[in-house]
Amino acid sequence: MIKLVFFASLREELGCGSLEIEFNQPLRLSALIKQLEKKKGNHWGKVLASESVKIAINKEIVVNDELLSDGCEVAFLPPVTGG
Amino acid sequence: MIKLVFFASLREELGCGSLEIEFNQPLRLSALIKQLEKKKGNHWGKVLASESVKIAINKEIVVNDELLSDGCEVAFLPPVTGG
Amino acid sequence: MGFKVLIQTEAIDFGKEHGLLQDSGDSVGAIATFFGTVRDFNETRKVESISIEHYSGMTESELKKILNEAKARWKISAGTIIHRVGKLHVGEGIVFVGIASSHRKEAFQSCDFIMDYLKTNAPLWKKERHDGGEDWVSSKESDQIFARSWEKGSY
Amino acid sequence: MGFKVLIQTEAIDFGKEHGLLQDSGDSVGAIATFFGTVRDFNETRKVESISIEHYSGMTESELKKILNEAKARWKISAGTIIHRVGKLHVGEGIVFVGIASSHRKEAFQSCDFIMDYLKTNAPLWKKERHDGGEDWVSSKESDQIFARSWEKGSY
Repeated sequence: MIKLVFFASLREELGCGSLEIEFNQPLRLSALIKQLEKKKGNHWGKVLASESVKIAINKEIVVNDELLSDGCEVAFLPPVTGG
Repeated sequence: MIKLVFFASLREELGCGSLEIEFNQPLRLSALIKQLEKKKGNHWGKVLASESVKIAINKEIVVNDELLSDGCEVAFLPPVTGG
Repeated sequence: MGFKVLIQTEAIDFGKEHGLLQDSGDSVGAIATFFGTVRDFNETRKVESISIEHYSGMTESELKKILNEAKARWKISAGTIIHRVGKLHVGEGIVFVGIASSHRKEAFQSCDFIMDYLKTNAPLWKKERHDGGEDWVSSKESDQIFARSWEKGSY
Repeated sequence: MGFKVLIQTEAIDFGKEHGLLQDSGDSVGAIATFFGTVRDFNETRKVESISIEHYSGMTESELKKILNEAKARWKISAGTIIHRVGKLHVGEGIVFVGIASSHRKEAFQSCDFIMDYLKTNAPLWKKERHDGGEDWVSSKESDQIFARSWEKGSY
């Protein structure tokens, strides 16, 4: 199982705060996003692939096309605005 | 009358916090210091003419050899160390 | 005492937090603080209230990383970062950063640095309620520029 | 509210002063403060207590000038400078500077600026009591350098 979480404006744009997908075999982030696009529609692909969106795996920002493992949490973060 | 005030280390070095001198005629700062030196000794002249000493007339720092008027207050300030 | 990071819904007790920093050791001679509050305007819009969302767990770990980076760059004795989440009204405190050090420049710079990194790295999002409805706050390019100004060698 | 300068012998009520700055208007979004306290060492010497002397009247007018200069340079909503005089023990507050502004950089910079100018321009003198007796504190060359860093065009 891989847990996906979406925050703030992303959550509202996608109408989804979190979802779980079954883990069949190791896959890269880019493959995950393609899979979501196929399942949920073009809108998802466009939103999640936006340059301004950062991705965290297990609460650590990643910049490369990481390989995802079973049980990980993948978070999609719009530009932060705290402080 | 001209009021002279001495602060902090200067007060201790001179053994004097304040003193008043009679005002006879307009005089410049440099003349005042010479007058003090004559009256109180070389030590005063040396201490007051030190480059690190700042002078305020009526609580405003002056940098030139100002002309002193009757009733003014002349303050001799060692380097400040507040804050 | 030392270094702490808190995410909370309750108001920030400024006097208490400042007192803790002041009591953090006899070598403390300088305490610099920053307190961010909810303004009544943003860009050109009148703001009524804000609500703040965050990524629980990651926020805390990012703030700890920022505090550790400040410790690595400056000689500081104690440091506190507190960020509120949830609904806040105009005038209320959003964030508190306080640094205790022996010398003032270390305290000022590390506090300023922490705010710049917090603004660009901590997973927190503000939504504003105004008379026209609600909107997510946009991130500011200037904050990115401020954060980059702390790259090694540039200050 | 606005801008105030105080010289006092009593302890500085940090929470109260911060509260006043926070209440200084709905456009306030940033409050930066500096609090200087008595350290237990200076240079290499153990300090027991300090006493602070000042030039009554001139100190207040110099601090007002510094606050006015800060207002002229940055957009700030309110500002407070409080300096204690008399005898102070290790850990006690000496000076408080607090600035409220709409934006954080203005608040940080003006607070930093005020401390640098206060250190070099306000007629205040510290005497330290240590195990070997009492000595007037020497002024620091670094403070002169910090103050000069604010000359127009250099920041």
